[in-house]
Amino acid sequence: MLTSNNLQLGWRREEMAKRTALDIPDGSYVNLGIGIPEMVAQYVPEGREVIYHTENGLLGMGPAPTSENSDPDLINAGKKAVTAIPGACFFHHADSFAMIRGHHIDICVLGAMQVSKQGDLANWSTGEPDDIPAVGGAMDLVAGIKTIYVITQHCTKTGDPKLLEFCSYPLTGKAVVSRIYTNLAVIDVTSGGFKIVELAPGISFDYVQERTGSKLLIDHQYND
Amino acid sequence: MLTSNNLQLGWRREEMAKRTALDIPDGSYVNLGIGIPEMVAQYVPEGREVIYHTENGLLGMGPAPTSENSDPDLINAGKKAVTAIPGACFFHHADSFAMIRGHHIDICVLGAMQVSKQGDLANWSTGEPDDIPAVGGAMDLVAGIKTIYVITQHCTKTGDPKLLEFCSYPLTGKAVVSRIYTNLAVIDVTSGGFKIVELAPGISFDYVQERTGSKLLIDHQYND
Amino acid sequence: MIDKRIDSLTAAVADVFDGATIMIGGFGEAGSPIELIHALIDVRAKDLTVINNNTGSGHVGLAALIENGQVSKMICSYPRTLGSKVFPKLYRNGKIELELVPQGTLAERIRAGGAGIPAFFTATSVDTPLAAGKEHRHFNGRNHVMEYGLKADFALIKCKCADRYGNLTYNKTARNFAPIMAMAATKTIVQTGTLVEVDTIDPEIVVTPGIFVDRVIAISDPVQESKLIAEGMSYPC
Amino acid sequence: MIDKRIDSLTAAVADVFDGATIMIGGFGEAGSPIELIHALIDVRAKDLTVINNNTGSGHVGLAALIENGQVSKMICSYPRTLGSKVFPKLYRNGKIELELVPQGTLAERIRAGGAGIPAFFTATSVDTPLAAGKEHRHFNGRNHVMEYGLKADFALIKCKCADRYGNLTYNKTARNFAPIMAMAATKTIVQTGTLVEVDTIDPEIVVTPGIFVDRVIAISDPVQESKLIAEGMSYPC
Repeated sequence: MLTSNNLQLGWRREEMAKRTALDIPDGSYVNLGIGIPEMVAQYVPEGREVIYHTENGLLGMGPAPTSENSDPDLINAGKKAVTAIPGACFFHHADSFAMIRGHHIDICVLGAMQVSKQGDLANWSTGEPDDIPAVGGAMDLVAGIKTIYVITQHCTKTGDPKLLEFCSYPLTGKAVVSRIYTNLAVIDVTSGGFKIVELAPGISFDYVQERTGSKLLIDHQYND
Repeated sequence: MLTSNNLQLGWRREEMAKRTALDIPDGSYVNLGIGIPEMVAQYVPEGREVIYHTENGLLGMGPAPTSENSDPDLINAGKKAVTAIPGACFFHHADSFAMIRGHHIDICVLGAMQVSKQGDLANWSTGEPDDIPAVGGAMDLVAGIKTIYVITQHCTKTGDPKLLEFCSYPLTGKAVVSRIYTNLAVIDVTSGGFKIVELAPGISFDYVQERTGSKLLIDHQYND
Repeated sequence: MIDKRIDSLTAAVADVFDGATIMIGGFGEAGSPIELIHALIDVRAKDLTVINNNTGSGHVGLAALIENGQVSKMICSYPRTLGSKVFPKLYRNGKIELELVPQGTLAERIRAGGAGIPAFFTATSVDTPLAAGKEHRHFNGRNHVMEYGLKADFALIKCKCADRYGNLTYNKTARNFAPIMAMAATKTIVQTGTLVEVDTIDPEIVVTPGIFVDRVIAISDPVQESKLIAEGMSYPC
Repeated sequence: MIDKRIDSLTAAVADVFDGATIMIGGFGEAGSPIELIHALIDVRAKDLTVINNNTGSGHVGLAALIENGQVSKMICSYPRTLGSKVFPKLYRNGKIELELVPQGTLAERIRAGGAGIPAFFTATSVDTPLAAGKEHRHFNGRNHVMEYGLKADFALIKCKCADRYGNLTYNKTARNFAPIMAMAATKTIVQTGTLVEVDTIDPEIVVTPGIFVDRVIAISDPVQESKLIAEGMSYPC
């Protein structure tokens, strides 16, 4: 067990969100999960237009409102107040999940409790006997959206790795994650396992490997 | 074979429609098929409000328009120009057939080629080799709507009975018809077979029986 | 004449019987028909199966209905919202049953129930514990589970504007489950912010056609769940 | 920037490939995207499978596409409309394939295709020749057949009003199949009566959200099929 799991090392939450936003192409339809994923919307690079879907029934979700224009009937999937951009539209839940299940959303960014080297995701339940299971739309999102990005701290609060050979928690979906953005690195899920495509400033391959529960590969640009 | 099949005997088309309209309760949601069934809307008794559904996407269908207010985008399932009443609404085909399949429409009035004594309906194809099969919404209507009324001439143009022991044409649905309104009588489909509940003025039981391909029962009010 | 307007909350829900299955609209407090839920507490129907995305917050609305011991089973996707205290306690004590359904599968099951589709296949939940015991089948090389249409005896929903035919429009994301629940229930009971004349709502913008609605009651100034919770309110008080 | 507007009819359909499956909106002439269909005749894609409720009338629009030998298979519910002359002749001569689908099943199959549902069960067509060879199954004591979701490579549809995001509204019963076809096609190509700025359409009344739309072309004064037929027109003339 590692003695230090300083979360200030590597990227901060905002930087993780910003790094993720770089990988979202102009014109994408994107669903953002609760937590750090929500912050991605603030960092879309200049010149790109991205449309955000929130599964409770809005396409064209805008930023949080000021207190005057807040409406308890206008919220996102995390039940936080949001706004609607010009060109937005509202629809009911079956139509909203038709967008998800029917492969119409391009990218989904989610949080994670665990990710396995084959891209299995666990983010809804610890499976503990007294856990109140709550799944929300997570299983629909990973089953229906082709590109699933995960943003997560590299380790748990107690310093345990979240990137593993196999998930020990109940799965949200099997082989669904494409890329993981942690505070330490950007990591692709490949047929050979986890592969580092970018390291956070000041973070070494070995440092990340020590905090990862599966062998890491590295993109050739870091390989010398 | 009967030598005379004078269609002027018994009820005229308008009278058949009018008689049918008597059996549609206040507040019903009704789908009317093409032909004589369409005429039923004109004869709703005073004091009753009935809402008409046309499966191409309108609830609250009104009468035919005058030539000035006709719109080629406002038509019924028979592709004829119609109007929309105040309180009408438009919707797409999947929602429209959800109303049908989900048992939300109370009554459907259809035409028939043949009806069997157990209520089987044939109204979409003669099954002849050179027939172009065309079913439209007929099978959805009979499968999804509990009360199916049929309005039809009692016999074909060549004098053959349309009410039979078994349909010889391909079925639209099995055991779906509740009541039949012909030019000669109102006939219920019962567990014992066809049962006359009303005879057209001047028409005798025997006259109808001679033109029917299955044994007729009679309601006790005519039975003495 | 077709007139679905009703003017007593208690009368609106008076025929909800013990053991009924009830769909309740809303996603969190957005779209929650809180006055109708409180009326249901007043009429005391019990042993209810309730279908809602969540399990309510604080001690008002759906949480109060559960706390009042009227609900024996919840069918939902996310039973532990922030501020959800009532359900977790009862669940841990084995006092309430839970059928956990992924949110999109829940929506599609309700829509199927309303559209006369008894069952359908979806890839959602395959390879997870929520697919356990379900029939699996491959289509286009991918595994799917069979899910059943979901119906209810009653739906309680909230809308923005209604007419006497029961045509409805909604406000923003408060629409959520209401249109599909209206389709899937034998009796659909609606609380509306405004009641308008029958020729007021443009036929092009009706979201829920009146055919799916049975009763409409105007609640022009509904209470706001989060405000009640912030004030520490409970129902019945 | 998201801008789905396009200004050439030919460019709008240029990538329709031989052998493609194409959904074409419309119920009779209401909602028929006749300018897009004529553009498809111009670009000469062939061996097409076309999904439409009917088979066109006269010698324009869909009937002309069929008459021009570009369609090898029709999936529809009612191939013999009044005025439908082209299809019956080809069908009787074995020159075109027909998959006859009940209208509601057709609509639901398209909706399922768009919603990611590979298959569902319906009671429609049970005990009829159209259920022959289909998998049957009892639910709630009633027999049902299994039907498959239907997708397409392209959808050609017509709407009343559109913006550059592809948000659409329709005119009256011209809506018919368009919203579900837009969902079920890989590329959805729309002809619209009006193109408006992105903040013009009220978010509450959008019928087809832009996510389902790929290209929008303004045809402000579309020809009317029945008028062309009355004038004895044919395409290409």
